[in-house]
Amino acid sequence: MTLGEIKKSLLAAAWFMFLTFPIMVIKVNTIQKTVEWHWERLLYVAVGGFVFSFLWRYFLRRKQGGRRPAAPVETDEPEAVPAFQRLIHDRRFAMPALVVLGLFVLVFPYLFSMYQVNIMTTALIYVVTGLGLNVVVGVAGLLHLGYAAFYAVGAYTYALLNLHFGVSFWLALPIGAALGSVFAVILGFPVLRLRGDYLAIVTLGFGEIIRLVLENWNDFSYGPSGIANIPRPKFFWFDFSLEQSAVFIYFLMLAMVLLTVFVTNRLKDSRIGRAWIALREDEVACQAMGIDIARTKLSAFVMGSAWAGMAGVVFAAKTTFINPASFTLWESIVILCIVVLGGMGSILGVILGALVLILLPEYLRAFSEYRMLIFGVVLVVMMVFRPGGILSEVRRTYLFKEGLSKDGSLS
Amino acid sequence: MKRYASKRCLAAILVCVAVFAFSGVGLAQDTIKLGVAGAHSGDLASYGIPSIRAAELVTKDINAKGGILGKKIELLLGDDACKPELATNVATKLVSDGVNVVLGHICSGATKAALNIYASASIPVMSPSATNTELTLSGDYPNFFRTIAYDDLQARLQVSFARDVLKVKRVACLHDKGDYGKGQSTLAKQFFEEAGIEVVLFEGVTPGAVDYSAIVQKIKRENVDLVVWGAYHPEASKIVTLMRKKKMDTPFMGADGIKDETFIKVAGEFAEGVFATGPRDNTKNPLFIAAKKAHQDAFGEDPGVFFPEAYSATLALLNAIEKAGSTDFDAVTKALRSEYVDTPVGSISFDQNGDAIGIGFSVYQVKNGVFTTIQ
Amino acid sequence: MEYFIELFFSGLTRGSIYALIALGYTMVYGIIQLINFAHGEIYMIGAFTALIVTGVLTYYGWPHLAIILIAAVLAIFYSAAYGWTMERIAYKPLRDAPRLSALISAIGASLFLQNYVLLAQTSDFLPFPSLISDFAFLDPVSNLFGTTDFLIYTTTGVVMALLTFLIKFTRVGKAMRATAQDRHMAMLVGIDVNRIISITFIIGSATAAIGGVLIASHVGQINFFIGFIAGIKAFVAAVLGGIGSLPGAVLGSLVLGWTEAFFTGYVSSDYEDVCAFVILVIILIFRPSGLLGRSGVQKV
Amino acid sequence: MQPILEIRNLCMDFGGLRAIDTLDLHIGQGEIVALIGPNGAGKTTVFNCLTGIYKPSGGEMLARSPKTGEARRLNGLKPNQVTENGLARTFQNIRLFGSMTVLENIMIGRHCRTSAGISGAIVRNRATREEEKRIVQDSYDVLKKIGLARYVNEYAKNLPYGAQRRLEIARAMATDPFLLLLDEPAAGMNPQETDELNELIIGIREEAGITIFLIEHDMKLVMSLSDRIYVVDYGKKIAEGRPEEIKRNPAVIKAYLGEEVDA
Repeated sequence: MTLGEIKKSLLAAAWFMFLTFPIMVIKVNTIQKTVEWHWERLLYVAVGGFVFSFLWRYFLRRKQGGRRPAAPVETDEPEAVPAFQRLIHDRRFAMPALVVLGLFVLVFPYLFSMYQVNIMTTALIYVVTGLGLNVVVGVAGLLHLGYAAFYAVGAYTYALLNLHFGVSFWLALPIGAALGSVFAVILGFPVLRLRGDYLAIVTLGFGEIIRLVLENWNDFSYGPSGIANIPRPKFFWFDFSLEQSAVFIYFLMLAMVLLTVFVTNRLKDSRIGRAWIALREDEVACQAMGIDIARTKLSAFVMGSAWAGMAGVVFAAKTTFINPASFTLWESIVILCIVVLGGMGSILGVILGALVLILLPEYLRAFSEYRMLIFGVVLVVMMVFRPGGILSEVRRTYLFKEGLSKDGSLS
Repeated sequence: MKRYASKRCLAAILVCVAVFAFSGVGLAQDTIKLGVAGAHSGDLASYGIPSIRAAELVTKDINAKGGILGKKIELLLGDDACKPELATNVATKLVSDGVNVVLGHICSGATKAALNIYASASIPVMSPSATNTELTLSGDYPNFFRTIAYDDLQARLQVSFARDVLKVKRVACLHDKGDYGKGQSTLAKQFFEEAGIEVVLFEGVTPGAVDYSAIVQKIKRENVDLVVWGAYHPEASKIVTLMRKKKMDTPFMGADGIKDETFIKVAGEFAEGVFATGPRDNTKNPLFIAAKKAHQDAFGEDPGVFFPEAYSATLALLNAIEKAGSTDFDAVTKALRSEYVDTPVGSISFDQNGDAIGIGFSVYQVKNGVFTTIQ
Repeated sequence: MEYFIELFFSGLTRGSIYALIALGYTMVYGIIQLINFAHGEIYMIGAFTALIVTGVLTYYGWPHLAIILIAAVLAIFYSAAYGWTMERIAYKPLRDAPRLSALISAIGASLFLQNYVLLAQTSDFLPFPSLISDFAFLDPVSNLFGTTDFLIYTTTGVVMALLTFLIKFTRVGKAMRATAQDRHMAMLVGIDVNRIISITFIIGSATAAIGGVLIASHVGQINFFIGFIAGIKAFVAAVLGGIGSLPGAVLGSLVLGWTEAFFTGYVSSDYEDVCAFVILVIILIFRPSGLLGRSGVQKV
Repeated sequence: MQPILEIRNLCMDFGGLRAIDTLDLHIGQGEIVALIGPNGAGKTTVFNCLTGIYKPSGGEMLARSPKTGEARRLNGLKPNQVTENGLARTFQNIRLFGSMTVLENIMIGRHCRTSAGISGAIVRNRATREEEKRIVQDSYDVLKKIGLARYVNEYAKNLPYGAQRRLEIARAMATDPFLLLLDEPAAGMNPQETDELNELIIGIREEAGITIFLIEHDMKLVMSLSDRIYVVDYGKKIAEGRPEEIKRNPAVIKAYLGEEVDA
């Protein structure tokens, strides 16, 4: 802690005091025509600013110190991966941890209150949507800002089919997925040739169009007042009590998460999955290597949207009430945050991202009004110090019998 | 490496368990738990926060007098940001935490989503602000009560006033595409048409839009006798201001969403002459005056919207528990339906549907910068 | 025809408002290819600063003209300061990170600023004092547009002209264009890229503040959430016009404004946003880089 | 013998700028042909037109597969279709898939010669499993041929520069081309790496029978490697012929050294 450091932090503190002065200190009420002065807040800002700038620079230095220039590969040294990441790829750790985790997850609903089960189910729904969006954004690199629309398609599919035709949850599940895909194709054909942020804005527009239509077309969607009393899922002919139903949906979601993980994991190292990643890495090179990028993009889009549709059906069944307010742009942004914060392309990362981002605000209820503020800070801090997300994608390695030293090369 | 790994593993599991055990463990009942649920954050926070304050003031009062049934009142807050899916989480949280009664939720949609969770746990719920007609009249929610009259009544009052007093022939019904606004406007349109008045415009404007002059020009072209606004005051003040600036003197009428001091303060001189329906004037009610004063003392400002309703709902709920002598669902709801209680919105009880008896709507007009009862 | 003209000016007002915000958006985007989600929040901070300053000065009875000047200057200054600080904290460390990470950081910053104002001030709508008295000479056309509309039109024009001049003809502007083209190359030829990016943020934020003050006095009320909605619309407008292009931002904003106004006027305001987004999608399908965006041949 | 690649009257305009001007060119099976010219002469543009990245403003491009002898017009094909037709390219500025492993980069090259879809990937039926096995094996074989087998599981972005250049060639090879378009393969290489590259390119021609069309600035490499050379300047062909002819061609010397030097 040198003098220079202290000076820098003092400067930062002074700057923050100055910066926050009007908004923090003066509270004007133009209705009552009153002015309040909160000088004490200036002190908080000063102390906070000082500490913050100290920690900030300390961690920034640590981050930069840790990032050495790309190690020369000739040394055959594995790339420096974080300890945690190495740990989870270590079978000796991963297997017992998986067993313990599996057991914990199975007994979870019997150990904790219904509230815990409920928010865990919500988090699991986000795990599924996060993994779905991960295919589009994380793996194929298509920035998609209208994902909630496909989620809405699923939810309204179940709600409306049930209302008009009494379609059961189990039938609605595949229909929701199918309709999600159909909408993805409708959107995908015209827009997928757009690049980067243009694609982002068109998907955003599409998401808003779906929401606004749901909001305005009362005859079809019952407008902003939504659809109530959507039945919870039944298991064959058992009728559950509310509490049993919560547990049932929890296990249902758990099964869906497993299915999603299974599918995305298989896709990750498949011919199509590799094409998606190549698309993300370099569109031009990808096309030059003989990959039909239009079809590849569309397949990623459809795949991701199918999961959104399916998750939407469960969402409607869990909440029993839906209206367009649940499918705003903000919802799409939250799911995008899950993917990026968790680690683009990394399945485990996205799962962790969903759990953190959805459970964090719930557990932050203790800080009630500060929770969204903290949420914003967490997003910024996470991105600054771990821009790649919690876990980064790890590619599969292949072993060859003949050993790596023998290379019958041409040169 | 191996030892290290297993240690890390153990630590990770411990952390997990600790996190999940963090909350949700039931406590012994030595207090009466009043849940307060609604939008406490997000863009609709200003409708939810007054209800927290109302509940705080009432419980502070009652606890200072020793509580009810010998128990103190404890508040449990739940923020649903007016989102149905969060409302169900809030509801299960409150149920898990063992609430006895709930004040809330604020928005009709969130209330609908949450209600059957409370119902299955036999918890009475009373909203100060959810006006959706179905909530009481559909009969689907036997545990639901409210201290605000429902949309139907208000729309009928608007229509009869427009027909009998203003004698209008052509009206424009506008709303904000929201749950409350569109519902209210749809009812108004229906009753206008039943009364033989032509609704020439029925449209939603986008809340938060930066300019409404296009819709104002459209109103002007349609040459209507009355503009009926169904939603909240921020957009209403923008529209009425633009109308007056464009020298249109078409009367403007809103519902309880604009019957708020803020509307007059924001629209200023342009608010003059605007009609609004809203809960009956209680400003002379001593309890209302006292509640307002308590709010000013505690928070240094005038209470926000739905504060009197929330204050009254809290009083009604706690009174019913006291009269019932327990927090048993049947006893409490019976007390709610049979006992009258004096509140800032008048002496009220509840009917079979859960709607308050003894409250009503009046028509106001802005005169010299204040809402004045005219009918 | 009269109705058409009335709607034309309604659209012009909307479009000019979007343009005031979109200009800053597009500048920042042009230089670091970042969708600065928090730009709308800077605009909101500008409006709040102006509100607070006028509130305080009115309370102490200052003369009207002085209040207007001080409020405007402070709003611009503070917005620029917030923009600069935000860039330093939330974006600069992410310069070499994946672009999506910077986007998430921007979303975080936006959320933080919203809630910061919500907590420090209030969640209610506050009336924004009407500082500018109506111009008498506009009275004959008051059915078409009012004083604030007039000010918004002129300011938008002036701001666009100034920014275009700045970018085309000044040293800083040249450095900005160089940085936008190729940051590493710019660095090699001796441009202090970090400084240029900071300056871009400061200028972008200052235009947002001008927008904030004008729009707030036009709308007449503000709360902490105004930035989000306006920001999204401005972003759409900027992309529509071709993101990175200043005239494009203005053109895109006007197209958006007119689309909304005419659709509201002749069809229904229920679907005005749907129509706006449909137009956006159609334009981007036929002109994938926006109206005035460079559809330049990609370098291989 | 008929040429496997024929370009007739190729033109490419960017706005008012004519980047390629009525270029004629042909390549026969098994040749190594170089395209040289000063910077900005339009060499890479020729490649971009050939591979479908640019749409030429005029002219004809024909490719004739040596196996089937069928001619195919390249105009209007998308890049991936060009690759499917047996032309594969590398890029001047290396464009690898950095976050994928070396082997996976090669496996991408096999994409257009395989067919498994989403459902196959999920179910992992027998056909998919076998195809996948084949992809891995074929890709590994390519790696061995190019001499990158020891990097097999490294991330492409972590490879040394020379190896990245070779990986690009390997990736293009994996698409089973009959014509390989190399855009400045030796750029940035040291003399030793360049020598190795020289051997590699000859090896590719000799062992795999692939025809090579390359753009290169390293004259030593070009002269020792090429059977024939085309020279372009300002989008126009100014000379063609065997290396020794080109060396003596006054137009070429002028283009390279400028007017003022007396050739």
